[in-house]
Amino acid sequence: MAQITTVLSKFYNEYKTRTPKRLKAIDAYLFYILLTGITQFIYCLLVGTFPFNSFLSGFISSVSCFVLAVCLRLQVNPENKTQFNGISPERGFADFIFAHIVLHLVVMNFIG
Amino acid sequence: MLKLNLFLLFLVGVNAGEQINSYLIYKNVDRSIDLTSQLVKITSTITLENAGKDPIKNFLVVDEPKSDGKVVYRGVKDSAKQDLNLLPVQVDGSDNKFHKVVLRQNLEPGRTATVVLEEIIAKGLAPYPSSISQKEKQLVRYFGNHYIYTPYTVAKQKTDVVLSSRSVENYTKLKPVTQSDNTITYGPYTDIKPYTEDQLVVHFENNAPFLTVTRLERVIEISHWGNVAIEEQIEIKHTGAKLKGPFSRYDYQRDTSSSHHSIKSYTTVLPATAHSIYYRDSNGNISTSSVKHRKDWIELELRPRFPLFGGWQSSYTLGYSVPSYQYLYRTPEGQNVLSMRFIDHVFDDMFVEEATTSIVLPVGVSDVQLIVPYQVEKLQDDITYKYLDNMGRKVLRMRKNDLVEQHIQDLEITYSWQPQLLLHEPLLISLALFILFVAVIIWVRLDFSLGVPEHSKKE
Amino acid sequence: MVDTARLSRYVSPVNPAVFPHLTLVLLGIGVFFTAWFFVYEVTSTKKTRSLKKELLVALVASIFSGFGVLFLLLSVGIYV
Amino acid sequence: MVQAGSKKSSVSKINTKAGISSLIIFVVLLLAWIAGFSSRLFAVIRFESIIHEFDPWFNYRATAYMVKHGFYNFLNWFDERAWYPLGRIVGGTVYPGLMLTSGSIHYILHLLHINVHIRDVCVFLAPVFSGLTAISTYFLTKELWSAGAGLFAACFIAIVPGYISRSVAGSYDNEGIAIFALQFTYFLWIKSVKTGSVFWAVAASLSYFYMVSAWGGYVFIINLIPLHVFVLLLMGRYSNRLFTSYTTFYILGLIFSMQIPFVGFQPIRTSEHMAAGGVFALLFAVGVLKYMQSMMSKSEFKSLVVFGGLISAAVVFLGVVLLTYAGYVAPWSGRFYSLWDTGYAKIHIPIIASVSEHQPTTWFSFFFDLHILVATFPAGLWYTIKNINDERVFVVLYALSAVYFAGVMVRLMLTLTPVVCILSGIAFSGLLELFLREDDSSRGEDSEEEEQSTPSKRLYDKAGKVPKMKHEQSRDTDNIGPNLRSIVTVVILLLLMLFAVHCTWVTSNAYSSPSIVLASYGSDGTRQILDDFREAYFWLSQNTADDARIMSWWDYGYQIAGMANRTTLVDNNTWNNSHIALVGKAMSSNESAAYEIMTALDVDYVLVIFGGVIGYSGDDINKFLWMVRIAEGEHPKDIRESDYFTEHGEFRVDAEGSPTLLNCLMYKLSYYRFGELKLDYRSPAGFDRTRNAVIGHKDFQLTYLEEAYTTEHWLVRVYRVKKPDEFNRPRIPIANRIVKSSNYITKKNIKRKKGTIKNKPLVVKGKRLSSKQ
Repeated sequence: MAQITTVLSKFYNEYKTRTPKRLKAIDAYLFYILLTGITQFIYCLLVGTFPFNSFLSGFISSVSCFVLAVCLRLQVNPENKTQFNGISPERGFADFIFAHIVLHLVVMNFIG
Repeated sequence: MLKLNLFLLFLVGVNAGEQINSYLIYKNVDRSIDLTSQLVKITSTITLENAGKDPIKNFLVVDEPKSDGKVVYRGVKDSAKQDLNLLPVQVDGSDNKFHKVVLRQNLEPGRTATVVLEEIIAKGLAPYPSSISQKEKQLVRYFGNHYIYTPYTVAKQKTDVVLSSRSVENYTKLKPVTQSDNTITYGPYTDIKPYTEDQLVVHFENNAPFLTVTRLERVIEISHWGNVAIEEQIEIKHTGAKLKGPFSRYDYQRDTSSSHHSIKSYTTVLPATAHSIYYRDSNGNISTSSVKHRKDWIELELRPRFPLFGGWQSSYTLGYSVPSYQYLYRTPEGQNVLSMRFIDHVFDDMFVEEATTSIVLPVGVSDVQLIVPYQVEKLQDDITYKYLDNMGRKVLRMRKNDLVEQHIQDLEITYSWQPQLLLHEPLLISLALFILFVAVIIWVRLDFSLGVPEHSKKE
Repeated sequence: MVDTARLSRYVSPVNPAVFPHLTLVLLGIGVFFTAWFFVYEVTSTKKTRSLKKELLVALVASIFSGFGVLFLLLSVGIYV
Repeated sequence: MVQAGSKKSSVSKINTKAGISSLIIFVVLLLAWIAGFSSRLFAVIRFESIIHEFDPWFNYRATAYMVKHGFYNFLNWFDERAWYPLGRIVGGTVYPGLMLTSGSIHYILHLLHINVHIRDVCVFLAPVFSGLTAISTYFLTKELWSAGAGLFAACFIAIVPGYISRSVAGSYDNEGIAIFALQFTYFLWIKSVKTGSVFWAVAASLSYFYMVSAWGGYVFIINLIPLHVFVLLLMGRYSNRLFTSYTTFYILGLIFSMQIPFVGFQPIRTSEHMAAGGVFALLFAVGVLKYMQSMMSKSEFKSLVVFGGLISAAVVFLGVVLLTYAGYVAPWSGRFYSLWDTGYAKIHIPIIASVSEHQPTTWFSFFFDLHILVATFPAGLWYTIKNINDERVFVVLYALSAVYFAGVMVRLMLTLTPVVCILSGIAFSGLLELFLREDDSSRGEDSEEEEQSTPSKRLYDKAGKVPKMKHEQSRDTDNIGPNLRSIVTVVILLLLMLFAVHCTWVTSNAYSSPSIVLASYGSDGTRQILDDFREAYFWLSQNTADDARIMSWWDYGYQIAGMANRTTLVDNNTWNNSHIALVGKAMSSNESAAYEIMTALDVDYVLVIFGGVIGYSGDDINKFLWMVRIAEGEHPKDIRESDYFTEHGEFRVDAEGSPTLLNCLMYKLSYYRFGELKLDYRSPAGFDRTRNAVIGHKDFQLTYLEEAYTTEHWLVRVYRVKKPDEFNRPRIPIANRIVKSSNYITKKNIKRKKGTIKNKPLVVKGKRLSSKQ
């Protein structure tokens, strides 16, 4: 157990030093989304899932925001540049916006 | 006094009232009642005689007040086979419906003239019994009048009733009467008072097709590329004795006799130049039809999907095209004239309960004038869009009830139209294509400025 | 009623018998120019492209194809 | 066109080459489209523009309804004319993609004032989409291998019978557009895996959405793509690209798919969709681990993995158990089970097994539908395995799973066909590349490939004309001799030609019959059209009351609704097994028992298909055992399959047939008065041409029904169910008494024999008819 705490603390330090600022902003956003998702889940556990589609759309929208943000983070990360051949950060961001537009149109429809 | 009378008569005539001229008598009437088809066709050859002292200009024909069926057509011809005009008029002191026939030449005192009155009555034959089984014969009853119903005195009258078969159940026997073959002859009767009625009943076998067109919608579409397209939507119904009990295909296949009350097929006559004929219904083509080219017309043998028994109905669409030169004319003033039948032949001895005819004019017509051969109900004009229309085409619509073969007459439409408008459609297509090309040009140009981030990456 | 005997009959400005041939010829030319247009669009670069030529080819292509399509419709029996 | 291209050659050679090659690609794809389109038109040319078969009739009817009443009314459409007395909520029980597609095409055309009837839009939808399928197959193959292979694949898919079978003009069914959606989704998926772009993943999920809206086969996608991801993970081919594309695709696809009312919450509730979710979670876990790995040293990482792995495994396990226990996750559906166990349906769900397209595929039909592609696609598979990369893993998995499913069910041959075309395209392209490489060394390889594929493409457009290949000019620089080279090329060309001929032959002979219009050929080659189905349906539509209820076996439900516009009891939707079983029971019971069922269900008319006069084998007597089986499944007390066999276990309709069979309603309705009919001089009266037997029970009368209509060739027979006051006295009781050995009818006849002369039904029928008009 102790090993794990040391590992985690080391990880935290690494993160602090090595991650660019831009990515940190995304991480903050990710954290926020995660919290929203968890809140929704807890709410549904406590209150019930009655308008199931509303709950689903809310929950899935936060999950997909999370996913998309992670994708954006991966694409923006300069370390992954070799993997994402032909996708500049700007392109990544444009894709991100596009995906969000599509997503929220559908969520709007689904939330009823 | 007489002059005054005449003057009064004139006045009354103007005020839509007529008087019956008692000096006019029917010297001789030869009536022939044709009951061979589903329609009752009464042809009366009337010899008029002027027993008075003044020339007679016209005479009156009257509707029989209590007769079965409906007079759907009435025409009068004189001895030279010229049509005489019929005008509905009213007679003071009588509820009957009168029609005034104006003679071509005045009938001088003491002279005689011969006219032929033709009346066609629909639904005048009632199936009796009203429903029969598949194997039985169809019997019908005709209720008529032994005498001609007229406001004038008839000196002598003879009536021939022509039946479709020899088997007659019974008929009224007002002497003198003889039956030979399929004809029953009544009369001669003499000196019959005006408005005499005496019921004539004939109950006989009639296996003629009792087929009624309950609805006919005819659309005529003009294209100045040289074509007139005609489409008719037809609903037909067997209005004879209803089928009682089961229909047996086995019995139907074994019964090969031609005179059966069911209707297997009928013949429609189309113009000789008709082409691209189609015959279909809501479920697609009806594959059972054959086209025969005659010299002056095309005979189309139409078989409904199923044989029609009493009370059964069917519907179909028949369409064809004819080249424009047969029906479309140009006046020297540059106007176009379409001369086309209001309705066309559906089958022999047809009876159409309701017909609507629409004429789709080309794009951009003006000064439309319509001349109809008989009274029709004019419906609201419409606008329709056919292929490649952006402006819409004017549609003239009209309706008439109760039509028979005698109503197959031309109507005429005169309109002005600019020949340049022919180029309208191709230019429309060209424009659309050109817009497409321009869009491509713009797209190709835009492509470089669109995705700066992605492109800078790609290079 | 107009006396039809004194009127001239209306015939199509183009004989219906030649519709199919016209279709073939016009559409053939139209397709040729269309192909030319697209090949030009694909092959030319930003520098070598001239708007005038593009528009001209497009115009010719669209006019020929437009009339070709019209006669195609006419020859298959859709009288517009 | 080539002139136009070469004109610019002085300006820039590369551009010219690109121009020519893109022109060639364009022309080939266009030709593939045209060839595919026109080879699907056999039915229209031979017959007419008409909707085929059974299911398309429903789709057509629904589309027509949508066009008439608008999309929202369509979604809320409660069809009271189906499944009487239950009705059917159509909007919630269909995949609306097909109707939407043709409805919007119709809408656009009408906006442009091109007044096409919706029927024609529906008829030509599948052929048009086959062109789109060819194009998306081209793109997919291009991503997987090369443009040349793509052209081959596009040409193959355009004319391969396995796909044509579901997409001839008039076959207006979900599969027609779904295969396009399938191929297009796969193309976008491959594209997104290759680039890792969110944009392509979103596009893939949109295309997946279209697929979900179009066909139930979307389950194939949502299992195959996770499988691909999973296998890539197992192969250690995880990449961030994979992560972005799959996670985006999955989460968007999930929420999209739930927009379809018919699918609803199934994607999170049924087991079929669970694999995708699992892979999603797994990918996340792997992603997190990889991320951490990048941050830490190996030993630290290991301990974390062990710890995290244990915890997550426990959580997942508990979660699944809990969910299943609580009933959130539904077990697999019956149809799905039958995919794994071919015997399952036969035992448990006769209604699924009764459909011929759910039968296991025979080897013959593999060959019949795919011809030489069957032989060449393993070669393509081998090529891809040899040069494996991320996206080729996908096509390998696609091929393997599709082969399995196609083996299980004839219907799923359809999903196999595209991948076979792709792999065969790869195989042919590989072969030709090998044997034609050196013929023109001045050219680049890419354009050369396309050059080669073009003539061969032309070849199967016009099978008779074999263009001379350039192989004769090839120089002897390779290790393959010129003779061998030319021989191989000629053989390949011959094979392709054979394939084209076979495709055309199969299409024209096997797949181009509308099945509601039959054609028979006389000895002198004249064609006679048997239009009995439409005759009967049109009779029903014209001469029965508007609300008349018609009982028939479910095969004809959609056709009756579509063509006759009358209420049916059961139809091809087959969602309610017990209702179908009730109809089956009525058909297999004797007349009086059937009458009770029919009055309970308010049946006015009964429609049976009888092929005995013309020798039509798909009639109701041949399907009868399925009715018995389905009825037995629900009513084992009343109906027993063994009763309908002879002592020797045979199903016969002649004099030796079992008495239960010879007295059941279906038998009577099929053979009513058939015993009197002599078809020709050689055979005795009552000779059934379909079963080649003289029927066993000839002179019988119907007590509770009367013949209302029989079509010209006796193919469709419609009977009217009498009202209770009409059948008191059978018309000819003597005949009944003589023939029937079973006791109950005879008793009834004796009891009610008095006063049989007058015909009471007269009055009632007259009333009915007159009130209708």
